Amino acid sequence: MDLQFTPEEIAFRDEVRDFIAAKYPAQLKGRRRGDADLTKQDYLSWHKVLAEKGWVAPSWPLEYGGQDWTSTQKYIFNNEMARAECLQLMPFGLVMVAPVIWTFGRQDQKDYFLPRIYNGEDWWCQGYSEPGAGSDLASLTTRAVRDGDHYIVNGSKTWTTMAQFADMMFCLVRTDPDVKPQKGISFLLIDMKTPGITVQPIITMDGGHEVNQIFLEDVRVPVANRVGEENEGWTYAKVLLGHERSGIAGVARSKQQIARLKALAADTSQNGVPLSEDPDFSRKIAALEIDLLALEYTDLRVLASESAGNGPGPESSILKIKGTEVQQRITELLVEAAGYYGNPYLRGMSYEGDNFPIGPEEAVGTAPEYFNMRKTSIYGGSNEIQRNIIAKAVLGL
Amino acid sequence: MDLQFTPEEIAFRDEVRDFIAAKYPAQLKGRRRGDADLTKQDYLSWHKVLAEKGWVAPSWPLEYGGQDWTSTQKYIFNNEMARAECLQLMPFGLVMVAPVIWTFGRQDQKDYFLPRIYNGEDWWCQGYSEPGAGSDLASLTTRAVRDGDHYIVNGSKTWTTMAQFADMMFCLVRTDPDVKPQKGISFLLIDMKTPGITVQPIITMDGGHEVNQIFLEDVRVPVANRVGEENEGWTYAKVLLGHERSGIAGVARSKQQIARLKALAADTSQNGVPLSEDPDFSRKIAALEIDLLALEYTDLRVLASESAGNGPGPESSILKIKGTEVQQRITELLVEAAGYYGNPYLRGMSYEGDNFPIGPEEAVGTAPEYFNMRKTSIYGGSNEIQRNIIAKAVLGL
Amino acid sequence: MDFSFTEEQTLLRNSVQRFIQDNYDFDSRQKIVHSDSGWNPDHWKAFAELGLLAAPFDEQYGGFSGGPVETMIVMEEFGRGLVVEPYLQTVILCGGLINMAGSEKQKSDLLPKIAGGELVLACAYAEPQGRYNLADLLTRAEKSGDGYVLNGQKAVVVGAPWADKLIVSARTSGDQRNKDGISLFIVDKAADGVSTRDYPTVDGQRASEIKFENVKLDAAALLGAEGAALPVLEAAVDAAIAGLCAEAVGCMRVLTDATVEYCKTRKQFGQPIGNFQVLQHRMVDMFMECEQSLSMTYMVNLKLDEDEAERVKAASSAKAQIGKSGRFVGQQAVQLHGGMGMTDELNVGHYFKRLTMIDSQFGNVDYHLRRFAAAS
Amino acid sequence: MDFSFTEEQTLLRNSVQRFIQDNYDFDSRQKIVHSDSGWNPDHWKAFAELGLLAAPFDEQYGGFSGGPVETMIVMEEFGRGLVVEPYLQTVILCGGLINMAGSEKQKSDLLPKIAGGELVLACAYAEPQGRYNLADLLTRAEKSGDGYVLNGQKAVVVGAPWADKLIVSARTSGDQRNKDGISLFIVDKAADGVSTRDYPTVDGQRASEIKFENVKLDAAALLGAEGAALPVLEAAVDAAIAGLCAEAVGCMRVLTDATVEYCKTRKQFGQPIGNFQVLQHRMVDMFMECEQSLSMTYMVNLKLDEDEAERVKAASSAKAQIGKSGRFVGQQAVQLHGGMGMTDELNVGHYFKRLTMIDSQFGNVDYHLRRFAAAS
Repeated sequence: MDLQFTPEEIAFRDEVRDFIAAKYPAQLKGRRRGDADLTKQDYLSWHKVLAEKGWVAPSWPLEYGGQDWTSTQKYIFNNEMARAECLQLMPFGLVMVAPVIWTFGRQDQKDYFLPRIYNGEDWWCQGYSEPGAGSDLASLTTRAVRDGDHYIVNGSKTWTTMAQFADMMFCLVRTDPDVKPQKGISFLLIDMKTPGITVQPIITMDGGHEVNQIFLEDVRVPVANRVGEENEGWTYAKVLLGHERSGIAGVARSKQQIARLKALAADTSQNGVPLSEDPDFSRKIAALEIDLLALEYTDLRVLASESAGNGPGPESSILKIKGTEVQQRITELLVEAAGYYGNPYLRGMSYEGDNFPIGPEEAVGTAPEYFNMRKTSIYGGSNEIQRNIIAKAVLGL
Repeated sequence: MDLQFTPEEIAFRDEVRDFIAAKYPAQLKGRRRGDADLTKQDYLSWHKVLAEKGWVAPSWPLEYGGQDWTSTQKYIFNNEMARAECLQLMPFGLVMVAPVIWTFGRQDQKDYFLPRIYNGEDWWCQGYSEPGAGSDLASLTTRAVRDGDHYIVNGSKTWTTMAQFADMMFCLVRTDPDVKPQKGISFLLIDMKTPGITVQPIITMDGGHEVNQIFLEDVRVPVANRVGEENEGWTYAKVLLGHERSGIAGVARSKQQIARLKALAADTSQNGVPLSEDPDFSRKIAALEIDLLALEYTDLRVLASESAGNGPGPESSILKIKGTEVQQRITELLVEAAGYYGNPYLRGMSYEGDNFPIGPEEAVGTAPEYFNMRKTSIYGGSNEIQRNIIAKAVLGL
Repeated sequence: MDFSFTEEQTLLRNSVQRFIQDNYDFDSRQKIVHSDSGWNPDHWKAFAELGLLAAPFDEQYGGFSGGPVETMIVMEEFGRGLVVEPYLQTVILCGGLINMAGSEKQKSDLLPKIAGGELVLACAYAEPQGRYNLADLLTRAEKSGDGYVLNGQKAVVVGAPWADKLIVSARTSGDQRNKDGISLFIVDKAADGVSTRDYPTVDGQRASEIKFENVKLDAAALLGAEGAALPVLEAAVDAAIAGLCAEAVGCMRVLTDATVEYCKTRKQFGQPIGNFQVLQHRMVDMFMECEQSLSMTYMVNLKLDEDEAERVKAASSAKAQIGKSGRFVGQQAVQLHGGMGMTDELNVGHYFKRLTMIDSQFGNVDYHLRRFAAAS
Repeated sequence: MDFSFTEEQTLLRNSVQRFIQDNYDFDSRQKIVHSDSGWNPDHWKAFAELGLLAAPFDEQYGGFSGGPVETMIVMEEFGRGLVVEPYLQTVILCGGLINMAGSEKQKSDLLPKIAGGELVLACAYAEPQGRYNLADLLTRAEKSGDGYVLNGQKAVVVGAPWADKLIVSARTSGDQRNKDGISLFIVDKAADGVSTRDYPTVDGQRASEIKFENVKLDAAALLGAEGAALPVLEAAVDAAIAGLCAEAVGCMRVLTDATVEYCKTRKQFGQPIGNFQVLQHRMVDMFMECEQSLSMTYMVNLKLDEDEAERVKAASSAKAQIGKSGRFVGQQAVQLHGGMGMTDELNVGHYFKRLTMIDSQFGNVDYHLRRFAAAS
């Protein structure tokens, strides 16, 4: 047992740090995933810098452009990215569909799609959830009927993040309705420019537009765009769901957010004293930091166990639960620190006049962020579902 | 809507206060229900003073010795009793079996038992729970087989509070094993001196002896001691379970306990400052006091609704849940306040020497009390069961 | 002790409920929120016609001589309807201040106008540096001839965009956080030197940042005794807290009922999700928070007239309770509604947002826990 | 970074596990607890034979040159067995103090005896007025000739009834809570002027209140530099905290496993209670608390050698974590065991009691949250 970095690891850390300092796009500084004014080009600018360096997908197999980093290196890399507040890339192509393609796809699919994903040529979105299905993914009803070399797809997908930018969608469709729900599902790669696809924004309560509902009306998808066998899509999707949990705890990002919280608390006066010195508030921050520390070491233990050859186990549900709880509590405290200045609302509604600013800059947008983060305990398998998984798979209940 | 006491109510309050000051037995001062050294005679001494005054069972029907007090008067009475830290009498006779007898008993049963209960001539215990049954009361297996004018009872009862003092037990027994669990149960009144009854102490983790297991071996109980119809006992027991919830929240007692907690915190020094001025500790006390205040007004609302003719509804499960949570948290904080001096253990183990005392007097026994109070969320229908009741009966889930 | 409502009070509740049912469904509410002005002055007139704006004032000022129980009823129903019009600010807070501190002339000038719906007021008590401390004031009113000159800045003045006049707290003497030396002034929003920046708030209301630059006030602008306004302001804010608690209870009850209904109908894994015990117990906890909050709301509204320590304990304990309960109920309502709970389209998120902002209004849970502890 | 154990460490764990399995089942443990002396000196000898008492010390002092990971392993298994013998006090805390502060002579005199099981020590650091502040001392050692005279009283000295010698913190200068002026002394328990009152503790251990009345100490009794003991004492207590965390993890894991097993077999309403989702999620939360506590236990044991601020943050965060987790796991284990969990007969309540007392040992959650915040 040992927590020390080797000299090589320290050199690696410095390399990552220097790279970010030299190459991180200037126009992205201070901006965060989900910010309303981030364009597709903003995301891609950073994507391309990373791709050029060979660091856009370090967890991929070497042959497709991955890195043979140790778990410690991955930890260092993620930490440095968060420390510098680098924009997080969207996971749909790099993290979600790519493993399915390299694991279950045909050679021509690998050859075509993986480099395009790596280089950011296609923006992907995920067509899993359907209106009314929620956590019960397997109950999906979007139908794909074979018509020669094509499937004709009809149905609807929802909660589709950043579909407004998407070139491609990976999509679960029902190809056989007469078997039990987990069977009869196929995994299709759909070009978003295909006629019959409509993307309709869903505005969330924070006023943001991150998610969409997608309507598919007689959409013709080449059979060649099916990954793997017909009716076996659920198997592939499950593998994907279990894949790449390493970022799920969000430890490095949460550390940055706590730094931001502390800065806001230090700048907020209460009876002439910084809020950071208020006994109640400082206690809450300390408790949160301790929870995050525990999460960090649990994350490291899971990472170590994975790199010792154990696949990602159901223990990673802990990372999802505790990670989102910490993230949510941070934004809760941001709102608390903002006080009255959590009230002004900045998104989607017009303002008159700009003769003076509304509250301290760090307080701006805290409430919408808090509202938005409520999603994290709902999506990706709600935290209730995660507890069911642990109960069954770990405790044998 | 009004919270003020009328002049009559204030006069009543003063009467209760004066009565306690004049008549509360001196040897009981500072002693609490469950204290290891309290004898049966100690309990009875206070019981008899109250009975003499006519106040031992104010909620009983007038004809059996009750008082036609308003809900406000009952509130005042309970408050004054708690304020003066009067010993709480055991509920088994006065609160639990008496209503069953006057509601479902024969005239001769009422004539014989009710005055004896009122005057403290019989000490009662409750034979409901059985080993292995827990919250699932209806699964009881103690058998009563008819033999002429008697039932022959065999089986075992457990968690029987203060059975070591008991003259009588009211007991649920199975008289018909061939019907579904809630059917086939009868309600018997059993003389504890009957041959075949053994009372075996159960020592709880706080070292105390409050509960017992009772073994019944060929115990002959006159059929005349059955209350109501054969096989209908569950109905009577259910009525009893729903009866007289007014004390269940324990508000008045909890107020006293908080006063005790504040005294301990004020007497405990931390860095030369009283613990009561520590920001963390004072915050916890304030939060607890507010929870208790909310409980008090919910209790009053339920009381008002009951005295407006609405029977005790499933809402009273709130009182059980919140009441026990507050009680448990108070003892948790008592242990916290005691610090190192929560460690010395005073019950059931011998001590050498008594050359100087172990810690401050108010800290003595705090840990055993905390341990003991864990029972309150388990017994009387666990807090999980109470939530099931609300879910079903109030929310219709 | 008595927790029952009079027949008049029940009628009042019914009439507010009917108004909301007929005029203030969620879609209508959203249209109001997204309109240019952000409120509906016709509704305000309707409130006047229903007598709501007159409820707490004495008959001699055009009122109905009601009290906190009447405004509590209105606020609870307004909470259910997510009403954005500034009842709390105009009637309870500013009306309360005028009623408590005003001269006979001020009362007979202003209260009938409030009751009649002709005068909308907002209270500019908070400042950017002051957080929840009502005495932390940099805004100053300097004596000048018979009157005063007002300079300073006020923060997040809820309802100000719709107000005709403002009640402004300012120092006439003393240092930044002194309890003495605070005075209240009634200021025309249109007066020279008053500049505002209006904006929508996250919960669908409107507020303003307000600057006062050499605003000239005559002596009659002073509300109450010079330099002695803090106790009056605290009492009025406590009354506003009592109303706000009722509003929060209204929000929480809607959310709890909606969540129970949703879980009964929403199916996953082949059954209504309300069958899952974990969700059942969560809803039971929501229900219990509603009940505890309602109890505390009754309590504070019935104790507003007690002595200061009792009133402070009542108000702060109730506010702490509804802050805590509101957070739990709001978060769980969103959680149990799943993705739908996150959308702008469904009302659930809007109640959640309102509850979140209610916690920060007039001081959050921490502030009131400390205030309660200090008064205990 | 590496979270794996060496083969030697795994062997060590196995041998402790085997000892407990063979000699320290719950009934045997209860017999020890209820015996007159409250411990089993034969077990202590066995610990020496197994090398447990020698684990952290250098070879030159008869040790095995292990470190915190080795004592962590021992303590976790001792936690699983609810071992009452004073390993934490003698080996980790007092052994650590001697190792850190002792002269060469003190080390070569005392450490081999500890390692060999011939010397049992207890650390008298707490005082009745001092609560968790290690510097809050009224006990004084006055210079007298070459030596000192010791006067004062120490509170709840765990393990003292079994100890041959005590390590006592006392003021050689400075006021009650000064950080400077604190010294450590090794005191024979049998010395003139030492009086003790021994008693069982609520968790089945033994402790003493100790009075020192004009106890004469020679110069050699001083451990470390005069007046400069606080940093040493803090470091040793942090190491003891690291061991205590491991013990708590052992307790929590037993309780969680036992609860899961119990709920799988215990039937109510016609099915195992482990089928109820609310209880399932409760057990998941218990499991997660165990995992988080284990993570923090690894962390603190691996960070004991870092600079003071890092060590303090590590120790205090870990202690706060296990205090919070221990309370939750203990309470829920009792709750889910129902009435049985309340009994003295079942082991569950005893683990719960031990976890409760672990929270108060070396400072509770509040104390360590504040200490962590101050060091951050």
